[in-house]
Amino acid sequence: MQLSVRIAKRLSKSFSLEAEFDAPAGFAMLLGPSGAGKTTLLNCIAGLLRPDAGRIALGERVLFDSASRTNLPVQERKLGYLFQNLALFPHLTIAQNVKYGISHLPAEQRSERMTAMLESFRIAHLVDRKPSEISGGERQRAALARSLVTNPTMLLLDEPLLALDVVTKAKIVDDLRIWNAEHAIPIVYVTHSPQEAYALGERVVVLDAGRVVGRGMPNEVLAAPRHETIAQIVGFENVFDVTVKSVSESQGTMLCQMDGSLTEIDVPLGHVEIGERVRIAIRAGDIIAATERPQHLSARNNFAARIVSIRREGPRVILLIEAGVTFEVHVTPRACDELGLAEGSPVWLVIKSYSCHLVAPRE
Amino acid sequence: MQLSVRIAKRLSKSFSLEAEFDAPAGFAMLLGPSGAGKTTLLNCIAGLLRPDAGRIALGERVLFDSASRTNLPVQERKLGYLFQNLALFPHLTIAQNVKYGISHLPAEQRSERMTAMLESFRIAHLVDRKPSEISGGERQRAALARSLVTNPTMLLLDEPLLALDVVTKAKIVDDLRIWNAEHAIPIVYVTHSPQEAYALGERVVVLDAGRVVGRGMPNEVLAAPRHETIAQIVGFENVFDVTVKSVSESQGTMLCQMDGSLTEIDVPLGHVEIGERVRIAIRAGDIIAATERPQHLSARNNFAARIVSIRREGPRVILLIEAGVTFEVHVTPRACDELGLAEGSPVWLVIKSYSCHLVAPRE
Amino acid sequence: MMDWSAIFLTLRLALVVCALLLIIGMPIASWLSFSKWRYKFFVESIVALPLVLPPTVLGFYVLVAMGSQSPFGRWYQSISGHAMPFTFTGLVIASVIYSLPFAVQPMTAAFGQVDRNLINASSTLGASRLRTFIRIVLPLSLGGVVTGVVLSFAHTLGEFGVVLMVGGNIPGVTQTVSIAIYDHVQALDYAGANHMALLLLAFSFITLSITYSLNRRAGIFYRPYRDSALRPEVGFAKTRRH
Amino acid sequence: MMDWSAIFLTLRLALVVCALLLIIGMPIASWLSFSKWRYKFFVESIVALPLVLPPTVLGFYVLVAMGSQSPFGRWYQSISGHAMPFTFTGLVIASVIYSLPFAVQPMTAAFGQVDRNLINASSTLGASRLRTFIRIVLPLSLGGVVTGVVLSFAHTLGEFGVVLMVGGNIPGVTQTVSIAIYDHVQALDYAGANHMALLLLAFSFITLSITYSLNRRAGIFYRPYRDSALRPEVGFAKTRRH
Amino acid sequence: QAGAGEITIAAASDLTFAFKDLTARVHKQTGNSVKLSYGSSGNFFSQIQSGAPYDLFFSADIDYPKKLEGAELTEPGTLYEYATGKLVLWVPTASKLDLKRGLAVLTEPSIRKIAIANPQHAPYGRATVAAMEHAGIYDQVKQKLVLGENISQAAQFVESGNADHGVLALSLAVAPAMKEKGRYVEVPSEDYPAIIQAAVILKSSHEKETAQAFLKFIKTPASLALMAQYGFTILNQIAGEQNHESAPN
Ligand SMILES: Nc1ncnc2c1ncn2[C@@H]1O[C@H](COP(=O)(O)OP(=O)(O)OP(=O)(O)O)[C@@H](O)[C@H]1O
Ligand SMILES: Nc1ncnc2c1ncn2[C@@H]1O[C@H](COP(=O)(O)OP(=O)(O)OP(=O)(O)O)[C@@H](O)[C@H]1O
Ligand SMILES: [Mg+2]
Ligand SMILES: [Mg+2]
Repeated sequence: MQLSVRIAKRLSKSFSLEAEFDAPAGFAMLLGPSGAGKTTLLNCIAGLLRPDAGRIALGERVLFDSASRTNLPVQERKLGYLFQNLALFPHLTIAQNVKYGISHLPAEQRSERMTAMLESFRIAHLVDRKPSEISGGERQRAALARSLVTNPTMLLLDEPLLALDVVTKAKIVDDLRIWNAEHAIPIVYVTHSPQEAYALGERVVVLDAGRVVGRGMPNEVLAAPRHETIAQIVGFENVFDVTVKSVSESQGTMLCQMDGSLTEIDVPLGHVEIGERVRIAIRAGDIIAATERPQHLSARNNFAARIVSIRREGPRVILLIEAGVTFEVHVTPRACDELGLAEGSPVWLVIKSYSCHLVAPRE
Repeated sequence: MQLSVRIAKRLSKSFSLEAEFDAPAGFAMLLGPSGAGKTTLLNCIAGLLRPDAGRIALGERVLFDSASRTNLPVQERKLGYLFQNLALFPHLTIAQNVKYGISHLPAEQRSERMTAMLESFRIAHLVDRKPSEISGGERQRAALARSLVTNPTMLLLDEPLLALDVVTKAKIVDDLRIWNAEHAIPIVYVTHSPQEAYALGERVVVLDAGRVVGRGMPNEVLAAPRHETIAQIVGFENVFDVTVKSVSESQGTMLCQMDGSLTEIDVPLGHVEIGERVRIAIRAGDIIAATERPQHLSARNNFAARIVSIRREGPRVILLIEAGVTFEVHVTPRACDELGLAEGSPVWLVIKSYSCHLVAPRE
Repeated sequence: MMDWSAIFLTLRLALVVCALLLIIGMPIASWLSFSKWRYKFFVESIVALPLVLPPTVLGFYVLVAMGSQSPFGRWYQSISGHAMPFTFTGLVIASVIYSLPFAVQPMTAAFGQVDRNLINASSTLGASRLRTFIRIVLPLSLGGVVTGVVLSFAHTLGEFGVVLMVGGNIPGVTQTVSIAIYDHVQALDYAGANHMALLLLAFSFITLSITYSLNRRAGIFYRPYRDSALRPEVGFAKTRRH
Repeated sequence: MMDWSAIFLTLRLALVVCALLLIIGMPIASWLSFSKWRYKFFVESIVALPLVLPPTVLGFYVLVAMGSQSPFGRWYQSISGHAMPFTFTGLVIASVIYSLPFAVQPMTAAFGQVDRNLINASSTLGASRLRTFIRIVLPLSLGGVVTGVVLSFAHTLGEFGVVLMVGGNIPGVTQTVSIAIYDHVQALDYAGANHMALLLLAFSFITLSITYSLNRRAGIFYRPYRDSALRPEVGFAKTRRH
Repeated sequence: QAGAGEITIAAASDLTFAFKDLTARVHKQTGNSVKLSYGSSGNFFSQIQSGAPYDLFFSADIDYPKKLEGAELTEPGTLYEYATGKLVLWVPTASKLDLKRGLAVLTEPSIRKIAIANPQHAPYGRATVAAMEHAGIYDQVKQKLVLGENISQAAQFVESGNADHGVLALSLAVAPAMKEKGRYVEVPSEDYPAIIQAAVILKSSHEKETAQAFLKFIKTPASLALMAQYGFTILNQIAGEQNHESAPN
């Protein structure tokens, strides 16, 4: 059963959504910066917002089609929707909230299912509380339980693990994976976290300013981002604009000059002409810092540079290093100590061409 | 100006809060699993909940003291509070929301401050929208702006960067750091993310089940966790119960048998007797996997083991490896390829004694 | 001299009218709250009209509309065998018309305040519009609904002008307490009037007190943070300072 | 025969009473909503009492209480130089008492529905209780407040029994429209009664229509998701299916 | 035809006292029971037009029954003038006014409020205004008038001390509630048109015989005496009496 979405919806003068993607059974991770239109997209799929045009179908079932003027009411779409703002019923207990969507089942079965769900989310002891009497993360889990318990034909989760600590999050990610194995339905899962996208995602859709800017397997889309937004989402800390100076087809690289400096950098070949400007993204962890000029290295890019600042953040050290432009570089605390790095001290930066990813700029 | 808190508050039969900590000007990061009592603690400090007993003071100002029966009304505590549920005024525009707390200023100054704040949070274009007309992350930022704009004498932030993408988050973390440099006030900052704790925290308070279980500098508290909760928060993926078999004072280690298996492991010396049970935590990234029996290594613990599962998650590969007990081990994709690791294949695990952290178990 | 038949009649009338108003008023109120029809204000105004007419005048018009000189009155008489005015049924209909706005207005206001997010959530959970109304909208606006019921109950209890006109003050059939008291006053029998008025007052006061204190304890109305630990210190409440 | 003085008098009365009820009713309602006093239900019941008394009976008691035989009446006469009944002031006081519950009840219900989180947020932003009330509680419960005002305005417009008792039907001073119409009906001058009633109806209808349609357009009441893009499709509204 | 009958009488409010007594006697003597519905005659008129289930209508004036007769809603030939109303000038006991001056006393500046019935529709009100005009004081006292919906309400206004004077019906002035509280003087009946009160049996009545019996009963001398006790006397009787008594004047 596959969800296929192709819709257009104008929300305001400054924002309109135009999205197209398919999601077979399994997790489709929806990523994108704040305000990209993720919630709007889910609302359209759920039937809470009526698209201006397009078509939404789940397998054979057409949920919405502007051509045939079909618009299935929300109630009949049989979906689970975890709202970004949860929308727990404030006057009902957690138990009543969770059981709300399965009122057609016999009472016993209802309680069983509810308890199983809540236990797996570790909030079974809160069944008799009202939503205002539990903590933020507990509410999050209650809302998730409420949307899963109905055995929907499609699941829409808007940042379901938002307010949770690492442990609970990991536990629920596991639960969701198991749940999905049992229920082969499409799950559209909004998240800001590339970790979650990797952990759960069979496919990824990246939205930016209402447009789909990336779509495919997590590794394809996220590991080698072709769009600046994606690069930023997955934490490519260094994004630069460069101008193509020369192209070496044989090497598969091109030499580019970085905007605002004389520094030149070798990057993988792209479909661009000499003189065109492109944008490149480099992971801070992919840049090597050395205290002496590196020799006999395959890496093409070597820059003499100077350390601007050093900040330790837990298990890593964040260096800001100036080499015409400013690079963010991450090293381990041990490396930092062993190399005796200090603010103001000179270093060499080593960057492999293939660590530089060409990305399409945001508009 | 230092915030000092020492309070007790019973919320229900099953939950009570007893917390004590000091927070000088700067960020005090409040961590803890969902339901630990973080929001409850903030509510007590803000004056929205009246503690059963204790004392809360900000510098010379006593905000609450059960002994002298002092209880400053919320309005006079002059604090900024970002609520976990935001609590934006739904009938006011974003501009009106943000200006709400600075009505005493002249109109011009009010607009200036608001605009500056919103611009720095990249939501200046939304000033005239109502909270229901903007996205979740935009709401989050608007609420943050509202709590900062009043120049409070103390700031309480309940998961302020929750619904934000990595880039916006990084930008706001920077803004907060700059803001704090200008306003030397205590900021109590609730987060689930050890990254944020490292990035911002000058000190960390870890709460679990209503009790403070860790307190100090981020590196002290988080890097070498002394409590299971902390280990889990910062992502010590491996937590085991072990029984002390023998103690070697000279080596500074003790040999322990892992529960439910015959595997023995060498861990750093603790204040425990032979035969006692302790709990140890090991980061998945600190465990080395090798395809041949490692020789000439300082690491004391070498286990013959077998790979149970391999899962690639972005820039890392997660191995579950069985050696009497199951270890989670993280390696780089390249290492995985080079070693030719496959499900079912035998490996050796290498663990340094000092990678094993003794932690106090959760009750 | 206690006129028990008048008291029971009044109670019966108020209860029947109240029940009918719940049945008629809730659909109207929810339509008024949720409809997006352009000319809704027209219906809103019509529903509110009985408010502004003096009760006796309204009663007069109702009397004429129901009476044997009107087509409706003749039709009713032909199928039921008797005229509608001066019967309990007539009283009920007149009172329902008269009290309708008192039931509908608070309900409409309350329904309009219910968070659309929750209604959306209910729909995604497969609930029909009726179920959503009963399980979500109604409990969350119970304050307004109860206000509507209390106002219309009380309004019918104390109703005078319309009942006088349509009922004809026939003891045991259409003579309600308020009219009985009025008769006493007209007869300058102040003692008798006081007597009945006090009884009515005491009865009403006890009913109201029980309703309100029960509500306080059992929390019939949903209130945000009703018995949450956050309640005691809410900023709006007076904070003691010793 | 159009009795303009009665119409203006009635309007003036309704407006004055309405304004007074806003001033008196809002504090009472907000106290009733936010107080945590144990015996609050007692006050709630007392406020609701005028509801259940027949207006003429209430009017009679007010008449006695204001009259020169009562201490209050004598006191008023000694400071004002004239007796209170049969004056505009007397009418106003009687109508305020009579309409008080119609103003207070919807307001109390609406205030009680306001999310405590928002009140807390306002307090942490340094707002006094008054400011919180004016800027947060009031706008968020405007539906209820407007209902209270409309109900009490309309109730006063159509008020009959109390005014009849206390007013003495003095043209230009205490003769309101409802009493003027009643007099026409009593005098069997149905044409005159119809005339005035129609005028009153038309006037009320136009006023109400303007109020409601303005409100619809300008959104005087706050409604969750009022003009948000989510509004058009909300689950509760009928979803067309072609 | 003893026992079985039960009738409902629509009676003008001022009959309250008299009919309580009278109907008790009817019940005792004939076994018929009487349900009494008091109210304003104007209301009864509208209600009877709309088919109200009354058997007998005791109006406070003769116009309403006449109009009903014209509309053929009454049993022909049953119209009966049962009494003639009399106006009195009433003051509370404490008042020092000299009632002997008649209506003229109302021009005294110390008098602020005078309660009368509404002349627009109440028979007593019309009579009062006529009497005042006859005394030539109407324009002077016009501003002091407060109008009761009916004569009974005018009585309440004076009784409660809110009006200084009242022009009331004799039947009210002799009522126990008013008797002890004030003094009164009759307004000469030639000063105003006679207030003839009439009763009629309605065509829609199902108990016409019982109603006839009641009318018959009320015409008996004992009943007439009783009515007189309550301030209701029949015109020619009054005329006769007055002729005797006022002869010396
Ligand atoms: N009701 C509305 N009317 C007009 N514009 C709106 C409305 N709701 C949202 N928007 C705008 O549409 C855009 C997309 O909003 P949406 O809620 O879909 O974003 P999102 O991707 O879910 O963001 P987030 O991650 O912050 O939740 C935003 O720019 C927002 O300001
Ligand atoms: N009003 C209440 N009445 C009773 N218990 C409550 C109430 N509110 C919260 N609790 C309980 O108190 C505990 C602490 O809640 P709190 O909201 O402080 O947690 P938290 O640390 O903020 O969690 P989270 O990270 O999920 O927001 C939870 O177990 C919760 O269930
Ligand atoms: Mg969103
Ligand atoms: Mg919390």
